[in-house]
Amino acid sequence: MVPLTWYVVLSAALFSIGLFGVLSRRNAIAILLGVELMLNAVNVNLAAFWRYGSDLTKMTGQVFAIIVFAVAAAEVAVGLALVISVYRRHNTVIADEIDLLKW
Amino acid sequence: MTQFLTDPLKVLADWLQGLFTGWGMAPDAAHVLIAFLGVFLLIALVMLLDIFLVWVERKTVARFQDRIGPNRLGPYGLIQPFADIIKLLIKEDITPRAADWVVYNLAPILSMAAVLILWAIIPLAPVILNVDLNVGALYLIAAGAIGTLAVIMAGWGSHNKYALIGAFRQIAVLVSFEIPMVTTLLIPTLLAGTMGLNGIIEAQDIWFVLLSPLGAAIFLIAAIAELGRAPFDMGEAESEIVAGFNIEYSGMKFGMFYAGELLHAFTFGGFWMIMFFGGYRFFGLEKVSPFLAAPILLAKAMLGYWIIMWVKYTMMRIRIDHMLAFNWKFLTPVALLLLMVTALVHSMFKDASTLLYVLTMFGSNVAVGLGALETARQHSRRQRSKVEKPVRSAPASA
Amino acid sequence: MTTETLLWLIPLPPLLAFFTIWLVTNRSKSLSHTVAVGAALLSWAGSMLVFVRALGVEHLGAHPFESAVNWLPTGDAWLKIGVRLDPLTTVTLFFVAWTVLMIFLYSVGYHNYGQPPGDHDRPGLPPHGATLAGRQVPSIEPMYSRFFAFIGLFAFGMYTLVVSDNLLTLFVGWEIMGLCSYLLIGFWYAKPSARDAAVKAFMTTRIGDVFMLLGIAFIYSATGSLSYGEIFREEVLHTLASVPTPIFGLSAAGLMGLLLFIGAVGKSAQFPLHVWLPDAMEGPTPVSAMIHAATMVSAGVYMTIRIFPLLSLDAATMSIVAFSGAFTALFAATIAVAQNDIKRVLAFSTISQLGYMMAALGIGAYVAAAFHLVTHAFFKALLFLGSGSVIHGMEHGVLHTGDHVDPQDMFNMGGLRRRMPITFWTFLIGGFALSGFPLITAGFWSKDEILADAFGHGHLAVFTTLAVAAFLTAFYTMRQITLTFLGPARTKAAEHAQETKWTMTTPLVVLAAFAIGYGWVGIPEHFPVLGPLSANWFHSFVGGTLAEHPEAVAFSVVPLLTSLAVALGGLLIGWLVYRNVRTAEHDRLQIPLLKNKWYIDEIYQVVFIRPSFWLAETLTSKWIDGALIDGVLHGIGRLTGRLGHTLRNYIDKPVINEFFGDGTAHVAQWFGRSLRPIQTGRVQNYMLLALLIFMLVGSVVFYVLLA
Amino acid sequence: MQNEWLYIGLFAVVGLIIPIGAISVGWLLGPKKPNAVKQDTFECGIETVGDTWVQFKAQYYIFALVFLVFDVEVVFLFPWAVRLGQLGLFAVLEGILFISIVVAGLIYTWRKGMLEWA
Amino acid sequence: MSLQQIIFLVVAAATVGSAIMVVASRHLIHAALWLVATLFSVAVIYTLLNAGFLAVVQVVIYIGAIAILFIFAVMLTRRDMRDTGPQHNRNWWLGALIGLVTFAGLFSVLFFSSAFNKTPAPLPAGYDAVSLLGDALVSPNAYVLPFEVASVLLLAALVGAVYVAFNRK
Repeated sequence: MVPLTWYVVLSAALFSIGLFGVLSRRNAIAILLGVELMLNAVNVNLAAFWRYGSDLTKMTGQVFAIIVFAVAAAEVAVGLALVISVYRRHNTVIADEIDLLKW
Repeated sequence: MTQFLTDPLKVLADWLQGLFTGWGMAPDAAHVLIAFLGVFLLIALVMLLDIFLVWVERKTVARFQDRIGPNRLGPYGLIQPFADIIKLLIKEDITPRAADWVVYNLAPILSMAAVLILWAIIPLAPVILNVDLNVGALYLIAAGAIGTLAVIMAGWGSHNKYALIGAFRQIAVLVSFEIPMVTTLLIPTLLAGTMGLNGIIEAQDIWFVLLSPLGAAIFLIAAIAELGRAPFDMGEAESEIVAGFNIEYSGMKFGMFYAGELLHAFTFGGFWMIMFFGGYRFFGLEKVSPFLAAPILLAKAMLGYWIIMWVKYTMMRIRIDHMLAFNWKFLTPVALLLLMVTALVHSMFKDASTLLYVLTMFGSNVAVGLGALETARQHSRRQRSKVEKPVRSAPASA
Repeated sequence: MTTETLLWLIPLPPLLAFFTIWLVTNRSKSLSHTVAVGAALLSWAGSMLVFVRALGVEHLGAHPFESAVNWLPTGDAWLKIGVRLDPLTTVTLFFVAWTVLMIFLYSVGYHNYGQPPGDHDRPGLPPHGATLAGRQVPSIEPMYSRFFAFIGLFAFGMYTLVVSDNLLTLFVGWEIMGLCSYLLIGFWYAKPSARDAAVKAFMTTRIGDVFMLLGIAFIYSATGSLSYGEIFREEVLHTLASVPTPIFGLSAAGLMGLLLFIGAVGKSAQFPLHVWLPDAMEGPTPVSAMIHAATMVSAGVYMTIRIFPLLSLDAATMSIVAFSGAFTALFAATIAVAQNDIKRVLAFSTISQLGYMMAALGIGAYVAAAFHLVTHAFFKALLFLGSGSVIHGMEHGVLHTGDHVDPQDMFNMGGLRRRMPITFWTFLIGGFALSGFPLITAGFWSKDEILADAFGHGHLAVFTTLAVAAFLTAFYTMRQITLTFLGPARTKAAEHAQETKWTMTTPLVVLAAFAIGYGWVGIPEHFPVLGPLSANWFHSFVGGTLAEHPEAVAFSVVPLLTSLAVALGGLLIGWLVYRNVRTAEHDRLQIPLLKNKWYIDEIYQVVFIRPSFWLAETLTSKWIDGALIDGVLHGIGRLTGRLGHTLRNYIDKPVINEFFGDGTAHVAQWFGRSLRPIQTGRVQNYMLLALLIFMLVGSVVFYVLLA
Repeated sequence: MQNEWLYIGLFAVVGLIIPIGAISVGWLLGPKKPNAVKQDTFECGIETVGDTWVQFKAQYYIFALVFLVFDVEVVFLFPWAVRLGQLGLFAVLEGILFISIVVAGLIYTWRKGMLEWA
Repeated sequence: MSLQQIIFLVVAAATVGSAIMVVASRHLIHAALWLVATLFSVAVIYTLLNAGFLAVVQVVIYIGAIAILFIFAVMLTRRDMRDTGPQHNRNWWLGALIGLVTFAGLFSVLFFSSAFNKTPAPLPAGYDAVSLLGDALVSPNAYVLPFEVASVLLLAALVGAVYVAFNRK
């Protein structure tokens, strides 16, 4: 059988890749893609810990995973909406050019 | 011999298992190999059925339109579809220069695969369950998601205005109508208390269509939209955007889309029957032998398919805004309302006498349906009156 | 219905009223106030029912009504929330219910219900009055419904805070009230002063709340629970008292108490966080009464009384509380002497009275504090509503005469005694209660008990301070009454002032009744003559809240005489001094220092606000970024440039230029480029920086500190 | 391991192999005489003008948005529906509350006129 | 090396590879499609964990909805669809560094800790995760609160996003 370590290492890798994407992509949408990767990494962990947990009748892991799904959906919806409205106003989706935080 | 009649797959499987292990193969590997063979066999049969569907479709449409249809090749033109296949095969395989090679070529494959994997969970008979997944209903939607992906890949990959527009419309329709479909899928789920298709069939001592006729109707409508067939064929509105997302496709790739659509229609007919019309069940006949059960299901599926065709060839295309408005402002609310009502009534009356239970369920469905229609009628009447005679403000101070 | 269920239900009506008014009825004024007052009435009825039932229970303190439900799964345990009815809750609920109901009723009249809409009234501004048949009459508040929605929410917050059995829900109600005070102080948001006042109030209380939240978190982490029943158990308290903390060598209990107390300081406007309260007068008067008398500021004291078992464990904390309280009492009283705005006087007197309660708590006079909290709530609400009534009458006069004098300046009033008799008598009662007029008024008993405790427990410093404060209180109260009601009218507006409607006078009468009568439930039993007549019900009842019942202090004649002296003396002197002061110029007490509230605001301006601006603009932006970083980079550039210039003769030019000059220039540029993102508003850079720093700190902590 | 998803995997594999096979067969049998016109973008014989990726209406996004939300909602509802029979009225009411909360969003969108196509 | 392990390694490789392509590919649409690939392989991972429900939900929500949303968004912000400029900002190397450090740290912690080196208990017979999930979601002393809060979250997301994206000007 596959040891738990493999799963957590896999999710760690996913997470780091997503982090890199978030930090270094220029396009705001691409940044959101990175965020998705990170969320998936989290979910893999949740599922894995559920499966390898002592008590399989405790569904905490899966419940949380589903909540994460909902959160991801909300995050994408609002995030992309923001990107779109920013694009409408400033006609760009390049994160470097969106420095509204300065003001 | 009798066992072969009651449970052929097991017999075959045991026999092959013995055979392979006899050849000195590891039991596991043998098992996998057998499974593979089984899957391959099933899918081959499905493809054959698909080819046959081409003939059915052409024949039916001809009849609808008061023509004869294919009748030259073979009896009733039965050989015709094979001719079509050959024609498609020997066409030149073109990939437009501007297209994105990978995406463009991946699209038709995916759209075919999305349909084929649906067959993984169809229980053909009590003993031929294929895979009895405990999340069958959602699996159906998941496969649909792959199909959606295929459409968007086709539209974007072929780098063509019409294709892209078509794809976008198609997606808008697909995603919109997915909601009422899933909602109505929830109804058999909660009636049967499981998502597994076989469980749903087992639970249908009373066909669910009696318990939730409205649900069945909504599911059918949504399914037709999911298929992107008339009256919901926005994606490939020939008269407006030539052929929509598969405009750039020719030869076998187009064939894939085409065959995929037919098979998809047939499959959805099957699912309709499984969800609401008791699947392979037919007054206990299915108990006798799978050789009886599977044909029952296929016949039912063919019936559903025929209804879908009937709708397709008798209705005209609906404008996209009407279509979406219809979905979001009518179908979805009604479906959700129906879901709530069904849940309530079910949990209240499930322990009552069967007759009462059935009557209340049926009655509540009818009530919801009529109420919704009435509301819609009032609303549309108001709209029309607004358009027809605009209210003129009386010149009081003039 | 069981008492527990009732407790759960009490806060709900105002909340529902809020949503109903906000979502449904905000178009219709009459519906809105009907809903609001109706809701208040429901809660009031519920509270009274609960109160009566509570009286029927023996040893309520020992076994209170409690019910709790699971709220959040924390791991395998649950964070519970619930309701609790012990004596303290009971008495608090009593006065909250009454005052809230009265204020709701009062608001109807105060916002000119039934008057025509104004000629040029805008939402966000006080009504200016409308012309009706050629005469100027008051006009109805443009945002009438909104006001009732807000105070509904406010009442919900208060009820929640009172009935809750744990610090979490208490804090929730607390914050709801914070929000509402913000909304209500800035109710006339078109007035810049109101806007600023709202922001100021919000910010100032936030400071306190942060500490309070810290305290709550500390308690939760220490005890793993937030409900009073859990925290105040003997063994828990014992452990808390024994655990030391690194801060000022306070015990854990002391630190918790202190943190929570700071929260209370912010909420009940104690020095040094009192600055928001006077400005909060920008709100409509019912709001002032609501915020200052009945609910919000009392909430701070209520919370402090709640956590008294925790506080009392640490002598240091206790003395801090005592002295800050006493100081505030005196300090605010001195300021109140020199204010001319009728409402500001009351605001400062509120601060000083709250200081009284804090001081009482600080010296361990648990019951006295609670008692004064209740009585003060009644008569201060009465005073605020009375002042509101006065202002209202004055506005009427202003509109009538048309000469636009400030209707809140006491030097524009005078002689209102005849114009508005009901207001005058009720105000008089309230004022005497506030200054502790002997024997009949409630204020006397509560204040006297505090003084007696202070004396009895031998805190002479506190005692004297409070005595002086009491004297000043009586003095400025009499000053206010004299200026406002007695003597001849100073302006034409005052002459044409008019008594207000029944919706406003009824609350005054009711509250006046309490301002007198409520004192009699707390007459100390050792008091000559009266003591034996009435058992000290309040003391025995509320005292039961604590684990060990506090015994009443032995009667001593000194504090009694003191309070008599200060009260009567203050009143007398006040009257003598201001009997014939016509204008503000003749007032000899208009000392700038007092008038400008000891320049506290200005000090804050200088000490906190300016520096933060300076830090942002000059230090960070100009010096560090501009001078330091750029200076370094340019320095390097210039240095290398000169170096190249001197060396050019000896070494091959292109090498030098290529290598040193441009090379280092590039390096410098590169430095600059990669340093600059610190200033750009790009989310990615921020995140990058945050992560880098996090990793740095984390590794340091992990490998250096923990290793 | 006996995991039914193994068979699903097999189905997926075969389901991919067959169309790939079909298409590649077509590629083998078909003639290969590419020329510029054949490989050009097809617009009924007219030269394509301008950019393919035209700007799309925000409406598409709005609909996708509503769809996304309801999709997630449905996912929450499936376990609920499965257990409904055993859980009784309380669970039913929870589910109804859940649905109605999300429906409120639909109504908001509708009332704001964001479901209109034009 | 059992069959399952082989499958896992293959899928994991696919996951990581496609994930890298997501953050690396120049073309946004390709990035999105690669993301779909990643999500799909994650779904397969779920099936390996016997979390069939999660797998299906993953496909339904992520591939069926979120990926679509992404593609729509790309199409709506058209100007950058084939922007040929650099796809990574100036401090991409810092990002890479942080990513690597994170991974190294996590790896060193996870891989060498014995706590994770365990194999799962076999599923009990007739184990139905979905019905357990149903119970957990609606039973009052489990996760009914998150369940309802999720609906509020969805409502907020819908209203907020629609409002932001839909400024009629």
